[in-house]
Amino acid sequence: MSHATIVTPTPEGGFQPHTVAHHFKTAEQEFQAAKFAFWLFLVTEVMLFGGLFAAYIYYHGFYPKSFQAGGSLLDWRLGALNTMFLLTSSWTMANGVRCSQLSRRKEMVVWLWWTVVLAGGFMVVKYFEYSGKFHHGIFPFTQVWHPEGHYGEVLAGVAFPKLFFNIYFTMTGIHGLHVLVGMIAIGWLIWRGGQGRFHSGWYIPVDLIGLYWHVVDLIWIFLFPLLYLVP
Amino acid sequence: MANTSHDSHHHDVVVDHSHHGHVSTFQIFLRVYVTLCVLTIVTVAASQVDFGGANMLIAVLIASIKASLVVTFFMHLKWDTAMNNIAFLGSLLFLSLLFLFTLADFATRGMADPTQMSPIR
Amino acid sequence: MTTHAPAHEIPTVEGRREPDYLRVTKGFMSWVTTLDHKRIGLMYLFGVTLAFIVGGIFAMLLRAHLWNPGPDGQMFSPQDYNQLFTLHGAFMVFAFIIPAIPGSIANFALPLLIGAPDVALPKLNLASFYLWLFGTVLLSYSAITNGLDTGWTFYTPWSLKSQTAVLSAGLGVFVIGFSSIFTGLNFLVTMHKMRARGMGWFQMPLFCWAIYASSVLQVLATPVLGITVALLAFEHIYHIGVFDPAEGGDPVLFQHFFWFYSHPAVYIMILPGMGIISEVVSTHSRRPLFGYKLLAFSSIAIAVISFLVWGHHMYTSGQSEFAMQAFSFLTVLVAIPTAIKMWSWVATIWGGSIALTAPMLYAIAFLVIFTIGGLTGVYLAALAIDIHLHDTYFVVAHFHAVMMGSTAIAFFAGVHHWWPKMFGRMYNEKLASIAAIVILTGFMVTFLPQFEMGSQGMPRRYATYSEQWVGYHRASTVGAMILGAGFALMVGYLLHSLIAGRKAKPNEWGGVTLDWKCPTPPNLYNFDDEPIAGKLYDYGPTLKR
Amino acid sequence: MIAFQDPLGQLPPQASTFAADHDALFYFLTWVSIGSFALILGLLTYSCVRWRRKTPDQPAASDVTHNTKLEVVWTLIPAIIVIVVFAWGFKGILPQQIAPADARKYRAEAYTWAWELYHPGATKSAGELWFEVDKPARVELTSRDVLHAFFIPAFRVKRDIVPGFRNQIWFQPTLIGDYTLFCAEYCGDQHSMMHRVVHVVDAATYVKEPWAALPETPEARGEYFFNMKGCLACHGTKADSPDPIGPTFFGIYGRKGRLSDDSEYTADEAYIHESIREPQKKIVKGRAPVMPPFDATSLSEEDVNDIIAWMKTLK
Repeated sequence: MSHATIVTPTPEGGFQPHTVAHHFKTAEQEFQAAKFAFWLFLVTEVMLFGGLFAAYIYYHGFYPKSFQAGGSLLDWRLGALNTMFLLTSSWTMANGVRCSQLSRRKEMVVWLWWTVVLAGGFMVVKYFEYSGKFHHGIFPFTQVWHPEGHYGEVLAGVAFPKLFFNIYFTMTGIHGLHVLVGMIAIGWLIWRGGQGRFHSGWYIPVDLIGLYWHVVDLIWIFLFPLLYLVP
Repeated sequence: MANTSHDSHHHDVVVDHSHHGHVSTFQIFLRVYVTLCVLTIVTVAASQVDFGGANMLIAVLIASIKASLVVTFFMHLKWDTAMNNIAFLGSLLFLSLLFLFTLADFATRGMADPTQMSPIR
Repeated sequence: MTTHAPAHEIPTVEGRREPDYLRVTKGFMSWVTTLDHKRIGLMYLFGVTLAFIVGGIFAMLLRAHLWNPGPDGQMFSPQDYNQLFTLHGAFMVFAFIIPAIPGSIANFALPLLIGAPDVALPKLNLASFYLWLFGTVLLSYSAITNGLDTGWTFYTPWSLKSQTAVLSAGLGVFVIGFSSIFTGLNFLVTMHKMRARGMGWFQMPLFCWAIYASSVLQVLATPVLGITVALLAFEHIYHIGVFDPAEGGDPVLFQHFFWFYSHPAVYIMILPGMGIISEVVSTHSRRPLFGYKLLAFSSIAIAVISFLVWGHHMYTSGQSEFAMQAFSFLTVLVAIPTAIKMWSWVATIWGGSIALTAPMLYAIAFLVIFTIGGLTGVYLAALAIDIHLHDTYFVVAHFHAVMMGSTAIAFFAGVHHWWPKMFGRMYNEKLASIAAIVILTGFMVTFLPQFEMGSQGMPRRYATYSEQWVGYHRASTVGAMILGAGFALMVGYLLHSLIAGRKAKPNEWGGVTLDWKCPTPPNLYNFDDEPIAGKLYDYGPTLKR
Repeated sequence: MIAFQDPLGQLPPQASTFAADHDALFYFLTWVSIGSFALILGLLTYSCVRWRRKTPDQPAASDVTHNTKLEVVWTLIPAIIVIVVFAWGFKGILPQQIAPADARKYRAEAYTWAWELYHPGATKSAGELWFEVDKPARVELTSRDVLHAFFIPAFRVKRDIVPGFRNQIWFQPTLIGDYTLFCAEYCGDQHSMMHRVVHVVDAATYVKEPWAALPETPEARGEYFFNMKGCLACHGTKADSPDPIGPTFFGIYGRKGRLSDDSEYTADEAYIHESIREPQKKIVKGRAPVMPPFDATSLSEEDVNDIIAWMKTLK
C-alpha cells in the first residue's frame, strides 16, 4: 500500500518537484481533495460573515435612522478607494494564479507582489479611516464623541447610534484581520514561489490562497455599499 | 497501486505531468476587472440618487453581480467541478435561510397583536 | 507523512504482512504527533470518555442535590446548583456528544468502511483533535476558576450580567466549534475523494451517509455559532449592544443565531448515532439494511430540514405568529424521515439471524429509547402543547432521551462494535450485556418520572421545587445513580479487556463491510491490498440455506 | 372531535379555557405514542425471540431488502399524523395570540428574582395575583433586567418576558382555586424562587380587592414584603445564613461598619430606608453594587417602615 508519486513541471528548469502525500493515489486526487476541502472552508467563511450581515440587516430594520446618521459619518470616498484597491488586487491575484499554472515563475512573483502592495494600500486607507474616527471619539466599541460639533449634531436624538459603529467596527475589523492573514499568506507564496516551489505540476497553495483572497474581496464588495452607501 | 507483493514498502515512483485546473486567459481576467470597476462606479452613482426603500435592494443587487463575476471567473468556479459549485452555492442557499427566517420573524412581529414584542423606548 | 521502516526490519506478527497500527511505532511522541486516523480516533475516544465522566459526575451531583425540595436540606446553594447544571450541559454537549462519534468512531471506522488508507487531510485531523483538547481545557479552566452559571445556551442578557467565567468558556466553545468544522470538512472530502475502487455513492455503508449528513451540518452551521460567541464576547467586554437590550440590542436575535447552530447541532449529535445503529443492526442480524436508499435519503432529508426548524426553541419568546407557524410545520416534517429510519431498523431485524451480542443490546436499548425521544419530540413540535411544556422537565427528559439515551448509547454501541477491531481484544461479553441492561433500566427510572413532572408543569433549571414533585425527583435521582453504576461497570470491563481480554478474532462479528476485510487491528495504512468494493451488505453465502 | 382520555393522569387541573383544547391534543398524542411504542417494542421482542441466532453460522431467515409498498406506507402514515398534529397545534395557539377587548388589564414586571404584580387600576404592586373566574384577563409583561417567563401550568399558558420589549399574555380562568405562577426562563441565582400564588376567585370575593389585604401586625407585614419582593434571594434571616451577595438581616438593625469610601455607617432607620430606596448610594465595603432600587409604587413609606420594624425583631 505504499508508493510515492513525484510531480515535476514541464521541462523548464529551476523548479522543485513535488511528492504526492502518501495516502493519495494520484496527484489529481490530491489536487481535487485539497481544492474541495478549501471550497468547504470558504463555505464556513461565508457563513461566518453571513451571521454578521444578518445582524446588520436586522438592526438596520430596527433603527434605520441611526444607521443613516452613522453611515453619513463614514467617508464613502475612502470606501470607494479601498474597493478599488481590493478589486485590483483580486485581479492581480487571479493573474498570479494563472502564471503559476503556466510555470511562469518570475511573472507570478511580480503579480503576487502587486497583490500584497495593493492589500497594504487597503490597510493604510483603513488606518487613516479608523484614526479619523478615533480622533472624533468613535473608538471600537467604546464611543465618546463630543456632544457639540459635527458628530454630536448628526448623532443627537437618534436611538442607539453606537450600535451602528459597533457593527461597523466588528465587520470591518474581522474583514481587516482576514486581509492581514491574506497578506502574510501571499508573502509566503512569494518566498516559496521564488524558490521554484510552484509550477504547472503543483500549484495548490497558490490556487487556494488565491481563492481565499477573492473571498476577502467578495466580502468587501458587500461591505462597501452596505456600510458606506446605503444608510 | 494494486501492489500484491509482500514487499509492499517499496516505493513505486510515478512521475506525473498532468494539468489539473483550468487555465484562464489574460483577456478574460482583464475584461472582468474592467467590468468590476464600471460596476463600482455604477453603485456609487446609484447611491447618490434616493430610490427610497429600494436603495438597499439596488446596492445588494449590484454587489451580487460583482460578486458573481469574481466567483465565476477569478475563482474559476465556471470551470470547476460540480461539487465545488454545489458547495459554494449551497452555502449561499443556507445563508439565505438564516436571513429569511430571522428577518421574517422581525418583519412579521406583532401582526396579530401589536402589543406583542413592542419595543420600549 | 510518517515514513515506513524498510521492509526487512519489520517484526512480523503471525498471519500479517505488516505490524498493526498500535505497534508500528512506539512511545508517547509517536502517539501525540501521529497523523494516523485510527490513533487520532483512539485519542478522541480517550478524551471524550473523560469529558463524559466529568459531565456525568456533574449530573450525579445535581441529581443528588435535588433529593430534597429545598431550600433547606439541599447539598448545594442555588448558585452552585446553577453552575452544576450549566457545566453538566456544556461538558456533555460541547466536549462530549458533538465530538464523540465523529471524533472517535468515525475517525477510526470511516476510512476503513470506504476502503481508504487515511482521511484526506491527516494534519487537519490532528489539528482538530488539539483544538478540541484546547477548548475542553478552557472549559475545565472556567469550571475550576470561576464556574459558569449561564446554562449551556448562554442566553443574553443573563450571560452578560453573570459574574462567572463566561469569556473563557465562550472561547472554549468557539475553539471546539472550529474543531468540529474541520472534522466535518475532512470527512466530506474523504468521502468524496477517497472511496475505494468500485464504491459508488450507493455502495457506501449507511454510517458514512449519516456522517456525511452531519458533516454538512458541521460545516454550514458551526461558523454561525463561532460568530455568535465572538459577538457575545465583544458584548461582554465592550457592551457593543448587539444582544443587550440596555444598549439597543434584541436578545431574541441571540436566540435566533444560537439556535441556527444549536438546533442543527442536535442532528450533528444524533445522525452519526443513527449511522452506528444501522451498521450494528445489520451486522448482528446478518441482514442488509432494509430500504437502504430511503435510509440514505432520510439522513440527508433530516440534515436539510433541521436547518429550518430552529425557531421551535422560541415558541414562547415572542417571535411572530408567522415564524412560529413556519417553524412548527417544518419541525413536524423532521418526524417523517426519523420514522422511516425507525421502521427500517425494525424491518432489518425482522427475519434476521439475531445475535444478542453487547453491541446489539446497546442498539436495542437505542431503538427503545429513541422511540420515546422521537415521539415526545412530536409533542414539542406541536405549537399549543409546546407552550405548556416549553422549559419544563418534559423538555429535559425529551432531549436526554435523544442525546443521552440515543446518541450516547449509540456511541457506546459503536465502541463495543469496533472495540475488537480497534484493540484486537475482546471485553467480557457477559458483563457488557449486564451493563447494557443496567443502563437501559437506569435511563427509564431517571427520565420517565421527568416526563411526568414536566407535564405537570415542573420548570427546568430549578434548584428548589415544590413538595408535590418530591417522589418523582427521588425516583429520578435513584435512576441517575443506576445509570452511573452502569457506565462505571462499562468503563471497568473495557479497561480490563485492554490488559486481560481475550484476543479478538479477525472478524469478530462476521461483518461484511470493508472495515472487517482489513487485518485486526489494521495496518498503518489499513489494508494489506487495495480494497475493491463489492456488493454492499452482502451476507450472501449465509443467505442461501 | 373524539374525546381522548388521559391514559397516564399526568396533567394539572384544567383551569382555563385553553386547557381542554391543549389536553385533547396531548392525549391524542399520548395514545398515538403508546400505540407506536408498543408496536415497535412488540416487533423487536418478537424478532429477537423468533430469530435469535442459535448456531454460529445460522443464516438470516429472510432475504427481502426492500418493499416499495411497505416503505411508502410507513412514510405516509407518520406524514399524515404529523401534519394533523401541526394543524391541530396551530389551531390551538391562535386564540392565545389575540386578547379579547374586554379583558381586564394586569401588569407583571419581572426582575431578578421577584415580581411586581399590578392588578387592574392599582398603582401599588401586590405579592400575589387574583383573577375572577370566567372573566378574561390580560397581563402585560415587562422585565427590568434579564429574560424571565410567565408560566401558569394550570392555565397552559407561558410567555417569555424579554427586557426592552413589552409582551402580553391572556387567559380566561374557569376553575376556582389556587395555582402557581412560575418563572420558566432561567434567570440566574434564585430563578427557582420566582414563584407566586395565583388565586381564581368568584365575583363576590374579587370585588373586595383581596390583593390589598395585608397581614395585621407591622412585623408580619415586613416579613411578607421580604418574601414577596425577592429580598430573600440575597439576604438571609439567620445568624449563620450564607451571604455571598448581601448581608443577613439577623441583627442588622444598629449594626456598624465601613462603606466603600472607608467612612463609617450605622444601620439605623434612615440608613436602611435609604438602602431600600437608593441602594447604590452607599455601598458597604467589599460588596458589589447589585441591589435593585424599590420605589414608592413597589413599597410605600409604611411598607418600608414595616420592613424596618420586622428587621428589629431579628436578633
